[in-house]
Amino acid sequence: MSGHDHPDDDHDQDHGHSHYELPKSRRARSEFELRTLALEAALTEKGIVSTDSIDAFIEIIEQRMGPHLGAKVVAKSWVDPEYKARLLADANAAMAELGIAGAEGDNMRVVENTPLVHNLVVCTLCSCYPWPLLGAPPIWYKSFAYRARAVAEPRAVLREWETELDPEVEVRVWDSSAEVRYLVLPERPSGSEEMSEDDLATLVSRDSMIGVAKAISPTSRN
Amino acid sequence: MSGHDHPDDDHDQDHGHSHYELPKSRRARSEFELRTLALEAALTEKGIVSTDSIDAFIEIIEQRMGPHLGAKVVAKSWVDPEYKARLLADANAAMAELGIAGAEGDNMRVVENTPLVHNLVVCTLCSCYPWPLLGAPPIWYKSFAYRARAVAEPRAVLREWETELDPEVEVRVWDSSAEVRYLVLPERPSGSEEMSEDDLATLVSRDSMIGVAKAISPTSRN
Amino acid sequence: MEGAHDLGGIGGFGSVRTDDGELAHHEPWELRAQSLASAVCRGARPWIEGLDPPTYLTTPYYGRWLLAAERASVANGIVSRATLEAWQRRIRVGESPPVVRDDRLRSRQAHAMTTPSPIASARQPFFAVGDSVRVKRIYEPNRHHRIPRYVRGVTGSIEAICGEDNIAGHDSNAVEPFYTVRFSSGDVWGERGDEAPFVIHVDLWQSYLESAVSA
Amino acid sequence: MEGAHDLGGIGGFGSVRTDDGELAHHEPWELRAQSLASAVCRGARPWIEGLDPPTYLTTPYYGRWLLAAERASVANGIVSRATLEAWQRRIRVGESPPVVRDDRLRSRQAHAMTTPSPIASARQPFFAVGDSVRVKRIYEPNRHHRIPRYVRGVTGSIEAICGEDNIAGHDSNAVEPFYTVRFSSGDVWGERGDEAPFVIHVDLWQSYLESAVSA
Repeated sequence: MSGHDHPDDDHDQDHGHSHYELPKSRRARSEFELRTLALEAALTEKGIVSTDSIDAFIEIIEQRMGPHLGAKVVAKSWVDPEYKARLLADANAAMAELGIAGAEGDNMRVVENTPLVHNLVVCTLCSCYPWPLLGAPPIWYKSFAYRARAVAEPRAVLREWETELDPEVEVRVWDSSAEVRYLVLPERPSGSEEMSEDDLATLVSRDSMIGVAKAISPTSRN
Repeated sequence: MSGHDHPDDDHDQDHGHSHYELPKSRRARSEFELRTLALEAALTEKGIVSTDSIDAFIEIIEQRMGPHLGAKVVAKSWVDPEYKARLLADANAAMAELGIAGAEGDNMRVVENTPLVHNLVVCTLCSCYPWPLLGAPPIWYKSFAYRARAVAEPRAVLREWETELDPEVEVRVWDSSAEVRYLVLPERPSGSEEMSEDDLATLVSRDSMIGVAKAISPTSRN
Repeated sequence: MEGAHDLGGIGGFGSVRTDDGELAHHEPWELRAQSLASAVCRGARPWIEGLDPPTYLTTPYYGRWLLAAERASVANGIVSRATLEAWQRRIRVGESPPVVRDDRLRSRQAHAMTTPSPIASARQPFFAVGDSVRVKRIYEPNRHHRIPRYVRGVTGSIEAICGEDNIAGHDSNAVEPFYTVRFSSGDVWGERGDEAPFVIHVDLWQSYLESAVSA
Repeated sequence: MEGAHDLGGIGGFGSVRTDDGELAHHEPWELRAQSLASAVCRGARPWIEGLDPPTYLTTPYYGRWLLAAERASVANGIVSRATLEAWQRRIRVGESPPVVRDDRLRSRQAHAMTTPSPIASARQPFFAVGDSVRVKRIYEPNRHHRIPRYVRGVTGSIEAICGEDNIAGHDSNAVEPFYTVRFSSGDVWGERGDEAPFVIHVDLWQSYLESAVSA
């Protein structure tokens, strides 16, 4: 994102060019896009938002937040048992140790997978999701199908990811219906014993922190 | 309906004219209409239906069945206490006395309004309705709003018909979820004491036999 | 099915009464579509309930009958999708369905519409009038049944033994008693400030119910 | 609201996984719409849940954010419907929104996005961990709340005391403890042949719950 570092008037209109570049040659603006731009224009005029306040929202959720931060937390907890204990006891304090904080992650809880427990996170009523650790949710997480089925047939949903669980494993679904956001701490995969914390982080997929998948096996990757 | 009384071959095609006359000058065929006609054509070709079997369905539900028959049953029960007792005990037998029978009315139950009880009929899962006594259901009976609200806020629904009930009246809602169909026997209105059975039938509105309204008051009509 | 058809207690649909108060339908194709559905399947309910929720909620009433009739016709092998589409193209360019008179079909239709076929009395009902019963909780996203969500887990009492018939949702030859069950609105919707308590009756097959201790 | 947003256990939506597995969104307007919603109301949930069911189920995810943002903007008196429509006409003929830089707004947005604002600990929670609680049944077609239908009337146990916060659905200044409640799948969905028993946790405000005797 550009234009954030040079000084401006407080609310500086510049009609000469559009910050919001449309790939006009590729496609027409959809009805939703038209209406979004119209609302942006009206709210900008009123001084409620500015082009760069919207850009900041998008930059933060897309660039700063994201599964690389969730993976960092998970990898650290795999190599540091005391950090893991702090993460499970007070997720926000443990995130703060790594400088991770933000909207939709103010009240985090991390739930741990074990050989006998598998956790799965959903929001049936909307699509609540731990932005600071995972960024914006994937399209399937926001789908009606996931919201409908995750609380009713979790093992069938997991099978779509080829995630098969032993019969004795207890599936625990977390429906983020109020103000807490959930992250799954996946099991450290076998074969990863010699890996560094940074390398371990590459095994921690976004899907494994939602709970539809396990962490990536280093042997399957080779 | 024409063409039913002269002898035909068993399945006699006649492409020369269309029995299904479209008011072409008034409007275009809608997408649903086009697809209905296409399915009718395909099923007619296969000998599953015929133009006149469909016409018979429509003629019977629109012409033979209808609220005039429900009103006849209600009016008779108002003037004949023994008939009313039979109607409430075995509705189908009492209907048969008047020659009334048919699909979607095979298993009728009549429920009686009294000064302390008001009944309301709905089908939340589809739009089940006592065809032989009331014909095809009105559009509002099939609406999502009625199906959603009748079982949850019946008095609020009744107020849309300006049907106000005293607080001590018990509202009884009947959700026709299986194979029984319900008809409300409305209260005989005051001021109707001198009226003949035929005249009484004119007070029995369709809506009063569903339960959203009371029978028409003869004094309000004068 | 756990579909959008299960509407009891859903909000957001606005008022019930409309300007076309007395009308049963608007256009001549509507009852034709319903008639076609009745000709191609023993019961249209599963076919209509099986529509996906967005389709269900954006398709008008007789449009849902049409979709059910189309699907049942193809699924039951009565017409092929190709035949149907070929006829759609022909109708689209102005053709009309063939006009066919068939005394046998017409008589059969008239007979089905006007001849009572009452259900049998329940021979061995498990529950008696007055028994306290609780509606089972279920999850059946793909199988037809007739248990509205708003009474699941709710305790009521047997108000009447209706008879016995094919149970909705199971093998269609399995016959089972069904009952009218009486519920108190407070047990269904909780305490309310906006509506005085009332009574709701729902007709439910025997295997949807379990014995409950009287409250 | 008792709307289409309450999706737990609804069938007919097909499979979850799609080809665009990794994507968060498709088009650049989508996160802009979400950002606008966050600027015009304290919480977008009631505005999204208040969409009528057919609209909810036929509008894509970020389209619902846009509709919520439009409605909240107008309802909260931030922009008039006329202003909005005038801008829609201008955008429709090719104009773009004014490009405005505003350090104060940008900083405030960045601060809101990156600064933790944790909820308070529950000072006097009525329930303790392990308590048996039953979710109340309700009918609130017009008021925001967060009680999924699939747990209404179901008994579970307090798994955690989350803290206290404004309760969804009541005066927004009313603060109340909320809890993680643990349910057994059998108590929610009944006996199942297709899925082994599992555990469901739902976070619920205190006034949505009542004490239950342990089963």
